[in-house]
Amino acid sequence: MTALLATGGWLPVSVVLSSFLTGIFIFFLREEDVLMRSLLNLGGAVLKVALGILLLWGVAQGFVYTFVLPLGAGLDLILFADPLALQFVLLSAGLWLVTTVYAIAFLEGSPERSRFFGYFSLCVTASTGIALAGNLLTFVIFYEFLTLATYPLVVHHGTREALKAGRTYLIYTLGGGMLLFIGAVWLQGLIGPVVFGPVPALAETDLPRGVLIAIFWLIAGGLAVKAAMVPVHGWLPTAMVAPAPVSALLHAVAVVKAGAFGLFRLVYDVYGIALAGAPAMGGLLAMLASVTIVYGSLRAIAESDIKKRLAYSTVSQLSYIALGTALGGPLAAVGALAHLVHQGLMKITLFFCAGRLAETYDIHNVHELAGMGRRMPVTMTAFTVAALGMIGLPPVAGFVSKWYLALGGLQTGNDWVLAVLVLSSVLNAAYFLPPLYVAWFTAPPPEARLQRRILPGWVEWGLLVPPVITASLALVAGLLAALPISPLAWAELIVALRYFPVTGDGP
Amino acid sequence: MSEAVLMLVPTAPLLAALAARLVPRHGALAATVAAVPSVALALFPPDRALDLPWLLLGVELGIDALRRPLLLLAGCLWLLAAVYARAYHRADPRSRPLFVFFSLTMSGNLGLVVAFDAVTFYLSFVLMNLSAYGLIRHAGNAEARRAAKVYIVLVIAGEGLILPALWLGASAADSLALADVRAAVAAHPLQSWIVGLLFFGFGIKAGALPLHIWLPLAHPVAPTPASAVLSGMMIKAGLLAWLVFLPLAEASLPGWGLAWVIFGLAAAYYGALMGVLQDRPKTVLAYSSISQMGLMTVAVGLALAAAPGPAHGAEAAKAAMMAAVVYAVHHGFAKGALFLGTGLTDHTSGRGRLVVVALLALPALALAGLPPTTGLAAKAVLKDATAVAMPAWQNWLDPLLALAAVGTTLLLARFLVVVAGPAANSAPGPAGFGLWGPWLATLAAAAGAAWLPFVIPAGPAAEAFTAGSLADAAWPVAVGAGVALMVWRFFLARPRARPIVVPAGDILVLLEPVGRCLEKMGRDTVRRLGTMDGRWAWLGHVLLVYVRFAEGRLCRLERRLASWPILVAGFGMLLLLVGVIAYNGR
Amino acid sequence: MDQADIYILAGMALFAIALHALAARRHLVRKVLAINILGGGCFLVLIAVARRAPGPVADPVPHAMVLTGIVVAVSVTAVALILVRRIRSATGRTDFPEDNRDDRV
Amino acid sequence: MVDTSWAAIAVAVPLLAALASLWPGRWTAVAVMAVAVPGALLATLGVVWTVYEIGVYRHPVGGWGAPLGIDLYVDGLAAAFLALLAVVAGLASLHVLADPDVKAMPRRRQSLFWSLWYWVWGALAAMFVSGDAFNIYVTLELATLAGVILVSFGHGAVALFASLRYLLIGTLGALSYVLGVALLYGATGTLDLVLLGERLVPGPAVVVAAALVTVGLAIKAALVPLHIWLPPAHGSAPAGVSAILSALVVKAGFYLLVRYWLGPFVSLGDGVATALGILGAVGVLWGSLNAIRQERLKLLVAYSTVAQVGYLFLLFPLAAAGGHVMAWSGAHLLVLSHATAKAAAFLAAGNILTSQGTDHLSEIGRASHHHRLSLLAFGLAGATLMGLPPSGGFLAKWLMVTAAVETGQWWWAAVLIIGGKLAAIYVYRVVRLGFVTSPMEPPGAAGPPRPPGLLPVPMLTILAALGLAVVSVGLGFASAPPLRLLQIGMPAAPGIALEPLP
Repeated sequence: MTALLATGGWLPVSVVLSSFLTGIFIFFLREEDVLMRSLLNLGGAVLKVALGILLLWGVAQGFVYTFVLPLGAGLDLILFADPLALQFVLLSAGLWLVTTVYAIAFLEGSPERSRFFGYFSLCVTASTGIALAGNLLTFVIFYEFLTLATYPLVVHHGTREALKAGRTYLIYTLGGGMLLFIGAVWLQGLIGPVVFGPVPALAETDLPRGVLIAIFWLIAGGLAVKAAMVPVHGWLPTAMVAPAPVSALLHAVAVVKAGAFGLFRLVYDVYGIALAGAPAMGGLLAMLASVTIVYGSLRAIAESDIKKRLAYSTVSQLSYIALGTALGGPLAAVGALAHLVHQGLMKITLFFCAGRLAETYDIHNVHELAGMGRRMPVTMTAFTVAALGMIGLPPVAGFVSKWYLALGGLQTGNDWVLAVLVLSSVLNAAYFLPPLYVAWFTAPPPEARLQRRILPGWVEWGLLVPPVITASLALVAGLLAALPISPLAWAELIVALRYFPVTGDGP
Repeated sequence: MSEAVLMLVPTAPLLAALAARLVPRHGALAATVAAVPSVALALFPPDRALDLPWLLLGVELGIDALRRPLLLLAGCLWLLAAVYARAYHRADPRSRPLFVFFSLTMSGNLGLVVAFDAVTFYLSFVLMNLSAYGLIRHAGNAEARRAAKVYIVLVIAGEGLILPALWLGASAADSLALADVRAAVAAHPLQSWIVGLLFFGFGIKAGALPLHIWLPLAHPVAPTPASAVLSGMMIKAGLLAWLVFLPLAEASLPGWGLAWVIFGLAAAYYGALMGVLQDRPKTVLAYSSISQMGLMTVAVGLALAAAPGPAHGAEAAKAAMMAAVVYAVHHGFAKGALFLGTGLTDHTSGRGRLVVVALLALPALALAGLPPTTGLAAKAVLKDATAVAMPAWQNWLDPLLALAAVGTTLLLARFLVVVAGPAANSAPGPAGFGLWGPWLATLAAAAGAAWLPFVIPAGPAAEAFTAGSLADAAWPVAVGAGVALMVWRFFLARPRARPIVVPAGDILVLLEPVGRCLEKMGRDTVRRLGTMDGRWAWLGHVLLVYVRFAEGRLCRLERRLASWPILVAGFGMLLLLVGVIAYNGR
Repeated sequence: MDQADIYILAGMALFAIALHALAARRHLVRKVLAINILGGGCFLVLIAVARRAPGPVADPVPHAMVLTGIVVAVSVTAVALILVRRIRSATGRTDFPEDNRDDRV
Repeated sequence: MVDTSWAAIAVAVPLLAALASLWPGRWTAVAVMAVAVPGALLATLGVVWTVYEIGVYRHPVGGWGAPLGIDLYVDGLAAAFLALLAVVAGLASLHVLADPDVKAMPRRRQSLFWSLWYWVWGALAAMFVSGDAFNIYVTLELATLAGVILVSFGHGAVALFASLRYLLIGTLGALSYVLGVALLYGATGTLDLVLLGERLVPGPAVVVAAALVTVGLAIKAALVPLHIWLPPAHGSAPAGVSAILSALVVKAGFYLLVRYWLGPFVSLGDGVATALGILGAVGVLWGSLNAIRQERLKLLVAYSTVAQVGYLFLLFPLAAAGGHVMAWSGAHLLVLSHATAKAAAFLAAGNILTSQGTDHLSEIGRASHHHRLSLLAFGLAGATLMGLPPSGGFLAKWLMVTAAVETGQWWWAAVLIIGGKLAAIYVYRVVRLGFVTSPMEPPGAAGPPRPPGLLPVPMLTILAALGLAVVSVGLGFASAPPLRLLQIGMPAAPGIALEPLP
């Protein structure tokens, strides 16, 4: 076993391929092959999680996994597993598994499911690829691949509105991809291959400062699009026309996190915090993130459509990660990375619940939630846990990351961060408490006005279990944050490697 | 391993909440059982703190001299309130959510008492605050909704103030232990900010003056057992928070101490004044709580200001802190008894009601400080604390405190009058042992608990009974009673006399329009923000028109390129171009 | 300037004239003819180039090229004429739509 | 000693197949294909292997040797183009074999079609391995001639006009080229490209010759503004024909320009390289803008070719400025990936056209479900056209932009990037159709029935399109072998050390 684990790069590759091959197979399945498709889906998802855990175990044993595919002309496609990559891999893979269960139930009986699940698998392939990318080129490849694989999911319904949203999505993300591309090629043209590793690629550079700043903002600008930072956040709320599992996994986790994850790589692994912490780079980015946090919250208050509100909440919450990354300092970085996981768990729960509400009672608006606490207590409990976590209340995970971000802000002398966090918490409360209030404290409308859709039993379970699992995880991640296996502890490990590098090989 | 039982203090009520959700019939029973560990631990405290480094960011629970009396108070009150609630809510169709919220609130309330670290304290505080929303909102009528709304807005505002203070403290301390945080605050460059944030943030819970507005609204609408714990123990959470977060006994802050004292005295007088002008018993009691909390605020102020000096400062501050705690215990039990009794008046009539009112006079007098009640002892302790902590203030503070006692007497006289008056609502049913039993137990506890050696040290307890202090304590009561009698006799007893009544929440009436206006403005702003994306649509249109125009040109040009003369001309031009360039370049 | 140069220039002039015809003449057959003249110009140049070889004998390689070129030109002309006929029979037209201002497709 | 005759076989196989195809009958077509396609692939593999083994080499056909006989000149570039030809033409042959339009022709026309088909193939193969300026002319003209007739197999008078226009303009280009070659021969006395480079003394005649050669080849490569013959011809030809015309025949013009301008004409300076780059850049913008406004799918794809060819011309200024290895690798990887992608796009468009009888974009959306796989193929090809990863187009653009950055000529990078975005617009216009919920077919779990008025599309045609699309995307990952191949015999720019071959 150990010998098997020690062998090179097959493991990261198979992590990526496990969903890719599944996706390709699924494309060719006929629409009515439900069982086969579901088995493939779940099998791929379970396999991916298993491989991810294997990878985790191997890395914990001190093995280094690197897969290099030379592309010629000095370019390489590199997949490697460092702790940071693993965190994102396990997040994507784990949530993919849960979302797959949910999606199978959610899309029961709807058309074009083979197409849907095919692209769904490709999306996760892309996000694990992003996670495992070992150099900038590989990152760019998978980053753009993600755009392509997501578009079909956004326009899945094929309605005029969906197509319009898809167009908006493409305009933003391809624009962002263009910036990223320019920045990446420029940088690579100047300093050669940019490999992610313990030492930042630009650690010892003599490039002119203006060029460094320009490249930083090109790349960060490209990443900010997917991370939905103001003013390039516009695609995210419109993309909410996609089916709920898509909103849940992609717009809460995979796509947006790809941007946030990329920002972390950029700041820590390409520029190095010593360089990227400059006011013109990290400082400005932190400001931008702060503006986004507040602006997203304000917009969320204005939306009464549940999914849109959640979308703007994502806009706001995502920038916590960007903020923590940009602030520099170990505590802020820990907060950012912990939030990467925590926000994923909480937001996916919220979207799961929103999807279930829409599917069962055709509820799309906050005002329609009346009495739902009594009718769907479990769903609403999960929703409540996640929403409270979003506000940043203990013991849900969101509190932990917010706590570290605040301490990180103080640690780096950016006391204004406290004001941003407090303001955002209050605004979060302002848009998350009303739905909770309506659901738990108001009477439901008469039965006649609210028809519960009759769904097959397994569909009900399929829609119910995933949010319960993710909500529990969000709770546990907060409750047991001090345990060495928590997302927080893992984030601390990742940050420790960057701030207090140990000599010797292997993490 | 006895300290492991500490874990049960917050978790037993959580399990009770779960039980109340699953087995609604036994919600009250579960809540009762859940309070038992706290009472037991208060009586037989473990000698070590419980360290749970794996939980949250590292949890530490424990009981010290400061917390033990409060834990006793909290445990007893919650226990008795739960027993009381069992009978009180027997016929309530919405008892299931009530007991869920009841138990959750209990968990938070008890948890924060035993919390030794900042995160656990904050977690419990939040849990208590949010769950109490369900208690206040329970009746579901317009009044309850209004009270709950005011409450939750203030709670959220409070969180916003507390969090940065915690962050600043924890960041400076590099530790979450409350002791470290306190030490860090004592030496923090932003100390004024932190102390200010703490004052207002926790002041909301403690009913400090301009932030008290939710209390008179919330207490009357909450179910009686909930009001009892709300007033008896939950508002003490704010006090405890001050005691554990402020750098008491670590640094001397006379300025802030004075502010605390002034705010406290103001609350004491203002609460009495506004309370007298109320006409509902529970509202009067709420104002009484505000007034009494004012006195405890004074004690905190004394601790904060305690003159520095080798060894002396710390001791002085500790004395003042203990004074606040003793007062809290005394007030908690008395107020609990008052609330529960008030609830009982709704369920009794005739003779039974008379008995209730008569018995209610006992805790009322205790609050006023009449000998030989716990009130006397509490006031004596407070006075001693003044002498030890800030001798310089003694000559003006003592008379002012005595004057406050006059106000308290007046207020409680008003309460007795109001509660003896016609019942507000028709009695839902006769009160059985289910209500009487816990109430009488509360009365007994109010009379006895404060005398426990770990609450009031033997010294002050004995001292309270010296002749001088007896007289000191008695005259304000007498004066108050006299004034009350006079007012009643010469003013209110006349036919067609109408007492002046101030609406509950006093300045809230003024604030509410402002709040509504702000809310509307906020909504409008946010809505405008929502339509802002549309503002850019014209740009898109202009672009579109331009693109169409350009497309027209494009089509024409491409068609022209396709004609033969132009093609051949292009061929020739290109030949020329390449030729010339190559000729120059060779 | 020797004789060969004159031939070369003449060939190029022929090329230019044919170009003009290709542009200016609308009838399809005329365009085909223009292409043929274009080819003629090229061949003339090639022959002239052959003449410039040192020694008494002309360079045979350009001759071979001209021969090949003629074959190609014949094929092109044949195919072009077939296409012209088919256009005629399909549409009744003998010019390109883009050359006819009245009925552009 | 490695046998060097594979190159001759690679040329001979399609030419023999062209002859054999003249025997009419469907079985002839199948049988010829069964032999010719694997044969050509095998021969190409042989060529590639030989180049890997011994590097650049010459093969004297029939043992005569230059200057009397014909020498085949094979370097990495030629081998790569041969391989491209074999893959694209091979897969396109599958498409043609199953194409209902071709099957509907009378038997004799079918056999003529097949014969011409292999004729184009053979002519191109001969051109790629030709080291002789005049042979190039002959093969160029043969390919054009056969292509013209194949275009005329398309529907209606538009196809006839298009093919005649293609013939006339193409011949103008070829004759311009041959005139240039005549002058070159006059100046140097040789037709061999390598010797030509050695003997070339820049003078007025050489300059005129270079101009004639360049512009003549630019016509073949559809460089703006000499591109106007291309869209109607490619837009109206049968799908398979459009595919090889766009993928290969147009590239032939570019291939020869590379041979000349990175070969004998280097001594004429960088100016022309820059001019070619500028024209290429104009072509990128012009072609893309025109593609965006097309209403017919095949015309859209055709204009996209105009745009994509424009990218290739950026090689000249980039290589001239010293970004040699990167630009060379990038441009030729772009050739490979664009050729496969464009062929896939045309085959997909052809499938849609065959099935629905129209390729108007507004109509396609109404039966999108029916065209799902074709649109998928188009989408994959589109990724390459846009230059999005993971596709060969992406890597190619990455290399070319790197070359631009390294040589400090950011404006060429801007062209590449803006072109990519414009490509995204026109590709998007098509791809979105695949997701329209179509009113013609009610969605259902059991799969919608074929809407009335749609002809079935043979699976083979779809697979051919998909296969080409997958190759074009796969080039993004498997780019190392072709790039290594391309660098064998790469003309060295002054002062640039070549990467050592492993």
